[in-house]
Amino acid sequence: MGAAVDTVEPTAAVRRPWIRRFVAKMPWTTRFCASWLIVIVTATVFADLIPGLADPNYQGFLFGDGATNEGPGLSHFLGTDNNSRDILARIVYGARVSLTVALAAVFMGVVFGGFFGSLVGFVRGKTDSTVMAVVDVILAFPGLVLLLTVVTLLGRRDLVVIAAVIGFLSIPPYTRVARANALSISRREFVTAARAIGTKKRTILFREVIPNVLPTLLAYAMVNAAVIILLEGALAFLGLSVEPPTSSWGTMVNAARVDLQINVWPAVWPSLALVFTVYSLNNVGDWLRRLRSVRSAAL
Amino acid sequence: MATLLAVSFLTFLLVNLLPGDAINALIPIEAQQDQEYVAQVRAEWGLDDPMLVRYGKWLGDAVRGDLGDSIVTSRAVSGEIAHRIPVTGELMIVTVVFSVLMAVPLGVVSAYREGSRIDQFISGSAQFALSVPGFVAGLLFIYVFAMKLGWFPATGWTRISNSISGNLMTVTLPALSLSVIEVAVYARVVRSDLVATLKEDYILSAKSKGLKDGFILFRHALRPSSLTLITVVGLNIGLLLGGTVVVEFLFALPGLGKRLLDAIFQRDFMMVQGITVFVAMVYVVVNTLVDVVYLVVDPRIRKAD
Amino acid sequence: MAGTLLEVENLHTTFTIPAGEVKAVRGVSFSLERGRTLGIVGESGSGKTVLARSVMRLNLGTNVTTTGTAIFEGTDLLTRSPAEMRSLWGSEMAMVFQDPMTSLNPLVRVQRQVTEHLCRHIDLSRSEARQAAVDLLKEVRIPDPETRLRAFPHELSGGMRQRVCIAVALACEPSLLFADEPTTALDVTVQHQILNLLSREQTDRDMAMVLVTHDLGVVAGRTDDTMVMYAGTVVEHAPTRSLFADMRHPYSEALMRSIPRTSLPSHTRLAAITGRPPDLIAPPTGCAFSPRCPYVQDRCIEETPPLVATEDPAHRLACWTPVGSPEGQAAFQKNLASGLPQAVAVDISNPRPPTRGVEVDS
Amino acid sequence: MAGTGKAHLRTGEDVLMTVEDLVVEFPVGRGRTVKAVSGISFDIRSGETLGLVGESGCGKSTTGRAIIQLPRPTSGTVTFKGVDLAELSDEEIRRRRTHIQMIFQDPISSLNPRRTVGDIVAEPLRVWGPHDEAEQKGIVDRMLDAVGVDPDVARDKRPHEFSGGQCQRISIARSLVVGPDLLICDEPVSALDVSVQAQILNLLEDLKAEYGLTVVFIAHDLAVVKNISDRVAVMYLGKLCEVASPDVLYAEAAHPYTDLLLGSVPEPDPSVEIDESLIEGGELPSPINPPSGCRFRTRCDRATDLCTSEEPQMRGVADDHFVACHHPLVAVAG
Repeated sequence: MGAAVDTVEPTAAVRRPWIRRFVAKMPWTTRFCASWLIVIVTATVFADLIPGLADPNYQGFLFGDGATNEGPGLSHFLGTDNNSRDILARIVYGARVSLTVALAAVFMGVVFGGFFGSLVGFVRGKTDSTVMAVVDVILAFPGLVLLLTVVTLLGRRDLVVIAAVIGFLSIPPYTRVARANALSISRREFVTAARAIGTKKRTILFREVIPNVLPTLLAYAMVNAAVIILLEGALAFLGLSVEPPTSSWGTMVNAARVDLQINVWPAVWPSLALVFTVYSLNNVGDWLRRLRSVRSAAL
Repeated sequence: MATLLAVSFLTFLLVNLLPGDAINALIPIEAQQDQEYVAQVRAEWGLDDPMLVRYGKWLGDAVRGDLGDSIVTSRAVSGEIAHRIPVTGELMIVTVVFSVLMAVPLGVVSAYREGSRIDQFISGSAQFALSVPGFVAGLLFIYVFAMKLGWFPATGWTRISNSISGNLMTVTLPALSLSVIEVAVYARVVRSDLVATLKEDYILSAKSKGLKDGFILFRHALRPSSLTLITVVGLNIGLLLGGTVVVEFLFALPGLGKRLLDAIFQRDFMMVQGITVFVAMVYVVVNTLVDVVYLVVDPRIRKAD
Repeated sequence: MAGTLLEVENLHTTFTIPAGEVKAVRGVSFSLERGRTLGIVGESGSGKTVLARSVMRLNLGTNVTTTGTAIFEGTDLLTRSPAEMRSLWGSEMAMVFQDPMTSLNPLVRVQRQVTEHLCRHIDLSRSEARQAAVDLLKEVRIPDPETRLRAFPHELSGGMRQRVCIAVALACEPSLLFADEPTTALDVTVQHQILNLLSREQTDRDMAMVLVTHDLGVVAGRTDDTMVMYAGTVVEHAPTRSLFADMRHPYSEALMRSIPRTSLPSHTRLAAITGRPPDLIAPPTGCAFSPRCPYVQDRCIEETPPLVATEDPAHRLACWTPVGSPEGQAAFQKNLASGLPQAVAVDISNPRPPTRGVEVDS
Repeated sequence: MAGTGKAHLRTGEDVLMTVEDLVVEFPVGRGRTVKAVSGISFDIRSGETLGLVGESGCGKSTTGRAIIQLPRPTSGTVTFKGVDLAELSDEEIRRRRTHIQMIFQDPISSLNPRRTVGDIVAEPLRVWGPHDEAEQKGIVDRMLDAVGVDPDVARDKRPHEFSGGQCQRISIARSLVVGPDLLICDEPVSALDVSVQAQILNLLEDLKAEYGLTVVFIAHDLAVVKNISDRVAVMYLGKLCEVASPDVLYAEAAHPYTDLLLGSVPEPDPSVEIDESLIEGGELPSPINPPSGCRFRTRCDRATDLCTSEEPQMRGVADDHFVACHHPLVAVAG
């Protein structure tokens, strides 16, 4: 009689490819934002393949050299800056800087921060207090200040260094997020159940704890990537990001500031690119988070 | 306290270990031919001592409020900091006060009418504002309000002691530029927290007592929600300090951030060190204050401690 | 008997969620006289809490619609303006919630929570309000009320908190009190005290009370009438004594037989109800209990049985094949013979060795 | 020794586990400790179901976890098949995990939401073998089947697609897959609806018979405990009050606390007289600073000075009926 059983209904719904089901649920703004992100990622990756774009000085683009401070037009879609460089080309290359830095931050944050955070949240005790003390110290440096110091004193300011420094600085906040999550997950009964079965601690960490920390961490990564792009923008604006002539959106805005009275376009376009990219990341990130909270509320 | 000590030591370590010999800042390259002179200057600045010894000396002075002298201007670092605090301090206070005053009503309206058009509008705007960095907002404000309309000066600073109205004119645009993101952050925090609070049983219970919505909103719901706001404001101080660097640079304000930037470009390591430690101290103090406020506002924590 | 206080007719409440419309309450009618106690019993998802909140118009959110009528003291609550409802809440009708931990504001002292609505409904000075609060806490038997007034909720035990909640509800002498699972979050000895307190207050004040619970034991000794709910509908509604003496609906009976009781010997085999409660987005056609009912017939699946009076006019029932009736007996025998799992499962007169795996996914 | 005595402990070869003077304390800061369990002793025979009953905060769940050494008890012995678990190293404990398994209160929280049901039930096999995948699958399927979950439907789904009752079935399957001797059930049905609760209780009875399990059943619901147990131990504030077989205990409670508990259980029978006298709140004292002597004395109307000064020891009042009380409600035999 023990087998008085509930039936599990198989989902009768037609299984559409997950990507289409996913997109179908998006509001139109989010679709737009997601498309924009895809566009700039593609543009960045394939930038070198577009004829004329590979010129490090961004002088000629598609339709040849331009004059200084040209307005938007057919030969240079977004116009040229005060060094007669094509703005569209520079924006595409600037995207490369922004995205690389964001990627580095997310990667280092998720991998190292995620691991350390999950570890100390799971084992607690002395390891926990030590690691968190270090994290607190790094966080007590105001981000930008520490960055300024490190970047300047390193002397070299190419993309690798910038990405590495920002990536390193991203570890502590991820550690915090991961630890908080791992703490609450470790209190859940399935972790106790795993221990009661006799699973080794290391296996529990990798199989039970980390998979449950990751989704939260990835949702955080979306928002964090936006913050990092803003940070790189601010650094570049101060002249502390990648060294010219490599273009970066912040550098472009700063350079255009001088001639604001004459020609606003060189300031407008990179600003728009920056704002819209960050907005898209926030928008898609928020949407993913909402999706997740709906799902976890259904649990 | 331990955090501060660690911060100061790390700063010291960073500043001293990384390339870029301080001697370059002290003596022009041409003059460095004179080995004897260089050695003399090195001894004078204590550059020959082992790093730990120098750190010990510096720390001993620092606890007495002496952060050393700038190696570029030879003026006391602490004096320079004190001289520039009013600018950065005013900028930050105006920004935080203005942002909170703007954000709380927006967040409350948005949460109270969750899902309505007004909520969608406020939430959407906040999401957008969150994406506008200070330098873009600042540049926009300069272009519109200073260049086109001419209402405010584009750059510069008037001290309060010189002219109150002039001071207000110069603080408005920088503070506004910083506020764009801050308002968005706070409004989102207030909204999401209030939305959760309004779903609590005790709100339903207050409603079942026949209390008016406004009363419930402000007496019952807002207080628990304000706890998160306080925390976020505290944590954001660090980011805001970074933001002031950018805005001070853009508006050419004689603040701490601008000084730090200059010091970095000049390799004025004493100055960099002093300002960083000072800023870290502000951060730690603010967050301690947040904990204290928390203790006052939330009786549950008071008991647990 | 002072006549009818509350008359609910054909009440429907629906929640719109992304997955569809959840029909939480589906056509409930009942009436309650002044000074009487009605117990509403049901499992989670039966709609009992939603029903109570719908009548009180306390369903939060914009995705809820309630239709039907709920006549309270001569006027329909469902057509009242929010301001009119507000003047009724707390003064005429009050509610005690399930979890005293969450239904008191953690940041507000007990005194203000007990008196803030008093001051709104009746004009009271500060000292009068304080005195009123002390009296109320005494009334609900909270020792040392003066000290407790200054306490925050977290400084009180669960039982004390629920007493405070009751004091809050009683403050303005309501004529109708909804107690929504008031003791579910409490320990059994505390539950007993709280239920005694509620019963006494109800009698002393001649207040009508609706006691919502999942526990048949709670309604048994403390209510005049009992209403059994399943999947948003009332399946049986009768005076409590007559209901427990003669359970007519298969669901009521099954519920009764599935609970362990201290009066039965150890290792008494329980008659478990097979299957699981229906999906309220797409409830089954006919009787909602039919997929799990040992007495089910074709008619049960095709036609929804109405809630009608039995031989005893006070005992109302919604079933085509009631327990104890000849049609019910015949239906059960038929199902048993054909090996219908839910019928086999309740046939405890004929215990079999445990089988496993066989009845999966019937 | 300030324990509650061991008069109720039995000897003989069929005793599977004996817990003696078990103490569990947690630090809560400022040098204070919560005395969750303060020296309790009990034993369990092979094939027996021991019901551990008491209100929240009495230490019953802590006791259950201390038996499986998660966390380890502060002091006391847990002798399982002649070996004291408290003496073993972490690794030795880990190797013995298959012998004692546990089922938790919240069926949803006790399953990892990110893994499939097949995966969850197979996990113990991954640790202990057999390591052959086909063999594992066979065992998992048989186990799921035994707890009444269709393996073909459930295998590739995640826990959130199941109801609470089904999740509890799945976690029972996970516990039994390693073939334990002792199963500790920590409030396994209190999160479930009454109709589902009956299904799980019946299932546990069936599985117990089929797999020859010994069960420690922890619950706050007296009716549930009576239904499933062969022997019941009543706990109050970290101490044992009374031990007896359920039919005896519920018919003639000897401890005033047991009597209070039983009197508070709402019977689904309107003709049962309700004791209306209890309105005022007897409150559970703080486990940080429990009363001296008998811990129940602050709520007991029979309490005397003796109860304040001296802790009552467990003693027999009838055959296999033991009580720790200076003034029991029944005459002490012999």
